[in-house]
Amino acid sequence: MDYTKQIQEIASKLFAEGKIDVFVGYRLTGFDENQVPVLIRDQKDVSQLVFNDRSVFNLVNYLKYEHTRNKRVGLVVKGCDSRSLNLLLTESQVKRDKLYVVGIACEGVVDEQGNKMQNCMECVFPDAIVADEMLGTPHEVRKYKVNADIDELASKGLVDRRVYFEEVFENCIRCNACRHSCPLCYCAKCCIDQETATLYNGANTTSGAFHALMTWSLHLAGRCVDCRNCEKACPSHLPLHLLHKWNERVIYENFQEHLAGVHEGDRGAFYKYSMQDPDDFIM
Amino acid sequence: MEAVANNQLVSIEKPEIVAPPNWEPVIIGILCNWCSYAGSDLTGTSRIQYPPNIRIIRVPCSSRVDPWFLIKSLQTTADGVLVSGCHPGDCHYISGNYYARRRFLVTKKLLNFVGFHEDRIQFSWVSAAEGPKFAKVVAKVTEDIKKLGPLHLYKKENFEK
Amino acid sequence: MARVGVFVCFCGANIADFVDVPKVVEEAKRIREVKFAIDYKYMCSDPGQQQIRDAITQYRLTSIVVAACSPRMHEKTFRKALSDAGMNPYLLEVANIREHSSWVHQKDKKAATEKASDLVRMAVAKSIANEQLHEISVPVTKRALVIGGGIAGIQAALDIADARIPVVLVEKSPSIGGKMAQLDETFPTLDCSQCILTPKMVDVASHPYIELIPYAEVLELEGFVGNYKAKIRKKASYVNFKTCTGCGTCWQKCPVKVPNEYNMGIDKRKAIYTPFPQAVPNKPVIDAAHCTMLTKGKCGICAKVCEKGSIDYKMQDEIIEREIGAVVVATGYDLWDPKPYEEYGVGRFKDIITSLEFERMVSANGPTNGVPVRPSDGKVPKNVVFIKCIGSRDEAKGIEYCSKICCMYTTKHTILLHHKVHDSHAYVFYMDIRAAGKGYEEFVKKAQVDTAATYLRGRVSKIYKKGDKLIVRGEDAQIGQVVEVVADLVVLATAVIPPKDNPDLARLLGVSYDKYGYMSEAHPKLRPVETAKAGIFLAGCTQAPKDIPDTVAQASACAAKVCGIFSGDTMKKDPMISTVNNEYCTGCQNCVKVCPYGAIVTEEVPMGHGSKEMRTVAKINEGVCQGCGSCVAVCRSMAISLAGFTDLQIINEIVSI
Amino acid sequence: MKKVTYFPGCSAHGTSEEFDMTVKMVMKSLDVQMEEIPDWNCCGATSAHSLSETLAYALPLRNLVLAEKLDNATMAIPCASCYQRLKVTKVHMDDNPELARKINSTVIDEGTYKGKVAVKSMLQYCYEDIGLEAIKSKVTKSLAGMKLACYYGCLLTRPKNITHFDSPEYPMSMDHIVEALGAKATEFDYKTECCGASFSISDTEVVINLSSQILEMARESGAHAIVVACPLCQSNLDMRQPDIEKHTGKKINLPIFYFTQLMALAFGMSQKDMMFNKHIVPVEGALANIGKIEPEPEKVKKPRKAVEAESEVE
Repeated sequence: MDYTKQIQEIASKLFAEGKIDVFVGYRLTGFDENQVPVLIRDQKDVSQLVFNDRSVFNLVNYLKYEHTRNKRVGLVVKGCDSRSLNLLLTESQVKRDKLYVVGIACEGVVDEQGNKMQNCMECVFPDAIVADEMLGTPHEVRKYKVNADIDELASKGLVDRRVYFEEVFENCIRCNACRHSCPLCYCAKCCIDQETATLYNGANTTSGAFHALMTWSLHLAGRCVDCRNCEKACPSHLPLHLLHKWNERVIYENFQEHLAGVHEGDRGAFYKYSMQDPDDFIM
Repeated sequence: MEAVANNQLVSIEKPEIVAPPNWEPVIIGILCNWCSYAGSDLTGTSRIQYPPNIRIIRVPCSSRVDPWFLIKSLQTTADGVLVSGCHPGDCHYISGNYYARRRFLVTKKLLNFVGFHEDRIQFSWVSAAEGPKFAKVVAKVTEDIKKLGPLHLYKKENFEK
Repeated sequence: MARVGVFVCFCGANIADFVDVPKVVEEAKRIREVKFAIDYKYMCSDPGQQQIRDAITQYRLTSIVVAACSPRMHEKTFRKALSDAGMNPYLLEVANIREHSSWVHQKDKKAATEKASDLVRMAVAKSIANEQLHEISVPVTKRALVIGGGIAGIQAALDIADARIPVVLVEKSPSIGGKMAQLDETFPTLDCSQCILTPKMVDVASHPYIELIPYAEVLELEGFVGNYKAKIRKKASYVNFKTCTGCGTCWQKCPVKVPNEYNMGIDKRKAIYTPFPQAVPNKPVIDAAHCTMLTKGKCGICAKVCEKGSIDYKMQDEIIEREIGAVVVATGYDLWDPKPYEEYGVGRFKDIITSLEFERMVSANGPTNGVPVRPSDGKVPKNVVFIKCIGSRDEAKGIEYCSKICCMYTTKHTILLHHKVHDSHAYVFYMDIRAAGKGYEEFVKKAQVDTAATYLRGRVSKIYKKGDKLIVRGEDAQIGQVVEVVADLVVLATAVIPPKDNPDLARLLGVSYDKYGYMSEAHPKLRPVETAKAGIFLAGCTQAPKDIPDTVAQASACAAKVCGIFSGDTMKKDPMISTVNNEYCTGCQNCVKVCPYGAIVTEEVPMGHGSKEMRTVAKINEGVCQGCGSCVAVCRSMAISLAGFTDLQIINEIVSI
Repeated sequence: MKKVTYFPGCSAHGTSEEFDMTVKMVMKSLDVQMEEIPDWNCCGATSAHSLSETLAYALPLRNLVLAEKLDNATMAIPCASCYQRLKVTKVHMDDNPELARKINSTVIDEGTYKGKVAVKSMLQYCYEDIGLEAIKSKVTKSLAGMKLACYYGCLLTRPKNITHFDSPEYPMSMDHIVEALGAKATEFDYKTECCGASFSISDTEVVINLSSQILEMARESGAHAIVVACPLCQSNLDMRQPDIEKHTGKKINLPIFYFTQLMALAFGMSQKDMMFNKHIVPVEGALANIGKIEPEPEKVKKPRKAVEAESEVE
């Protein structure tokens, strides 16, 4: 999977036609084969752009910052990224007519060690759902399946899970990198930082991390697209996807197989309801 | 789903701290104004007795209950939480409890996933006419939580009253 | 620093017997913010309230906690006490130590006392976060919209207009009158329907406070109680009502014949027509689907014969707008199509008719001049079988509910048959006779004696043809045998159903409706004429099947409700509603999606102070918001807060236990 | 060439041999290949479902499981009782997978039930899958002149939520088929009335009473014969006719045809193969009407203005 040339051509053409002000893509770090996001503002810089299976980050995140706000943006999205873009469109955070989206039919990306990312192996929508132009061969329809690690953890005892997560929350340093890297965390002021929430608990403690991460994962429940920007950003290497994937599984299995960002206009599982929703857990 | 998840998640939370003698759990009851709060008032006017551990908070509708309240409760004062609203279809605000129901399920499962026993958070539909049911629900929740013992998980110990 | 006053009530012995009240006061005094605490025998009594008033001024209290009975009981009383002392009434919190403590923990005084103390502490914590709130006043447009010009709409419009409030009455068909105009006589008094209805119709047309818009429909309703804006489409009538004198030359000369809806298609009307002779307004309209001038461009006779030149073939639909403050929905009912009753041969046998067809036949101004005839051969029937509950109470073929009026009108029909055809005999197959109402049972009894009709309790299983007669086979459950009746005519009492477009209208108005399509009232017993949407009321069969007296009563009730809304220039509203903090709002509009009342809209605000760049934020419409808090819980950025139940107030309660 | 799975049922090898025979002839001429279910068993009608629920489901289920091995989309059943049992079983099994598993376990040796074969009566198969046009195209000897009352009996179209075929009270599919053959279907109100077949042995008087009404109504409708699609209807109405005539003292003389017999007749096949000799009521009188076309009676002028949907110009 290498679309470097195509993407350079597309970006160059877009600049030449004056269709975009900025292009969000990937460039090499300069010291190894890994990549970092880059914002290209001029046609002469497009040669920096690359795209291959090391293009891991979800660039949709960059739509929430001032560099791109109210500008005409060209953007590369993989399948998972496009779902988060879909949610941003639905939640009126970006305007479709200001975007030029290069969609990728993604073959899966690899981590820094060169191993295929776990979320790519379980990916349900590898092809970009929102796109003006598609690169790559579209995939056949895949079926949702529960992650193996979720299954494993869920099948452990309650005490084991408690011990496991106690360690997770203990190791959280409340740096909020997860939040900053998440394309769907675009609030002007995060609720965790607001006075009401901090009044009784703002401290960097296990308890505070529990409170912050629980609230965060519930705000992403039914919306998280499993792009794993948060995990890549986390300096403590916390397995944050476990919380999201667990919620995703509960929601998928209980609420008419809901998956986040698949349909335009679908805000997430908490913003709709069905008469058939499970009721047996309520007395 | 219920069957699978429940099978996997059944295991007893072992109290690490043995409950001190005469320990009584604190249970927070968040009740919607139109059905469950009225139902709990009816329990009172009918003089139906139930365990005194529950502390009731009134909200307009079960849809007002942010999952965050439940997290906050468990993290600070409560050993268990009961949220109660109108029966499906009876919501005073037309559809509030349908939205709430979804959030409740996910919250319950998530807290269970990270190590809270299922019985720490319970939900019920109690109508304004179901005074006896409210007493039964409270008795059950209290009994469940007494069995589990005090909650210490993620408690903020130096909390200022 | 907050200064809270705590007032603990004995409630006679109700609280004091099971809760150690002085101890609760003592505990309350230990709370830092509590500057004053006292107990009293009856806090709700005037001396009790006086203590609160006195303490407020004496101790400069900033919020008040009353520990007594349920807030559902006396919250208003104590709020008034605060008000009287010059304090904002919403600074009150009630700790419910009676229903939630003394009455339910009567065996354990210690625990009950502890719990009461906790409840007081929670209330104190909450009250610290209480804010001064003020009743919201919403301006009111004093004009009512009545949708539907049947007897319900007519009555509501007249009652509202008589209170000197302007009314816009919108009717779908060319004339008001509705189903009642099709009836001959009405049960249980056998008043002539036309004689009691037409004067009211004329009143509507001539009332200075009523604007009658016939041949029109409501397209859109936006806004909220007191401030609605309705878009109404006036369908093209192709006749200039201003110049038309209603002389009738046009329809006499019109060559196109169309089945007459008013007479259930038994006879024909013309393509230019007034629905019936007493129509109001008594001006003709052109039926565009059938007029050959409009469909094929040939004819034009009506325009030629009209002396006033009122015919305008080029007329277009017109959309008008009216600002209104309240709506009465009175769209009436339809009748169920009995086609699924194939075992009766419905559709194959011409001599099976519906009750409304029978009603038109026996009506003095009907197509057969008041004499019932067999549609197959025009002969006057001698043996007539009436079958009740066609579609009603029939889960398999029709609907589950009882249509309520069929028992009575079938009884009426046996009388009318007896009057019109003296040597006739009526057979009535029935499931039950439901004659609950003033004079109803007496009416049925008298009819049974006078007409000597044969009442057979049981369902009809089959109707078949033998020669020119219909053989009706059914069960007579009282003798436990199958009976067969040789009938000349069979009359089916078909079920009452809501009009087909009721759900569409309900959605347009933002009103909920049930599985059948009837619009739903706010509460089945205590708010039977209101909908859950403030300012929209229901009259007549649009809510459920009803007879004329009930319909008129409900219409008048609607009028009273509308007049209530319009009693002042503004409306007062509880201030416990949501507000948006624009600074934090991201404009994701999840709140818009979950609001059950459509109370949330969006607005554009500058990006920052003085910025030209705009961004979208949510905006709550004060008049519509009912304060459920759905929006608050879905607002991830915590930009919305619900007055009286803010996050801070609830968290304060949680952490103070 | 169409293919269809065939479940003959026990009566096809006994009282209704002529039905079985003509079905095979007609299908062959319509270019439909019939594959009989190998090793089929009793459908369990009446006796099984009045005794044991499990047995009542298990017997038809075995047939359904066997039918799935043939790999045809549809199964056609001439006998209305067999059809009823198999269809009821299919619907209940499809609606309730739990029950299906339970019942399937009793006949698991034959395989697992998947629910992929549609169950249809022979009438339904002819009407829906073959179609009137195909039938019409094969007619070489029109039955014009013949007036027929189509009798469906109780089970072919009922209950509606099981059969999902035609109207439960006034079906018309067979009427359309005989009209496609050139004959005239009379307006017959008793087409779904009970013939009393289940009392055939235990209380003959009930049968005589009920069947006589059916026959009388058919006669009154002007029919020369009755057409049926069920072996029980046929045997009941045919066999009991002499008794009924004796009982009521009225001559009826209505032969009872299977609709496939008439199809075969109209398709120009030899009368010998149709086994008319097995009929109790002689058929010759009725068949003699073929070709005798009566002039249409003049329409009676309606005294009252009729209700018409379209507008008319005077």
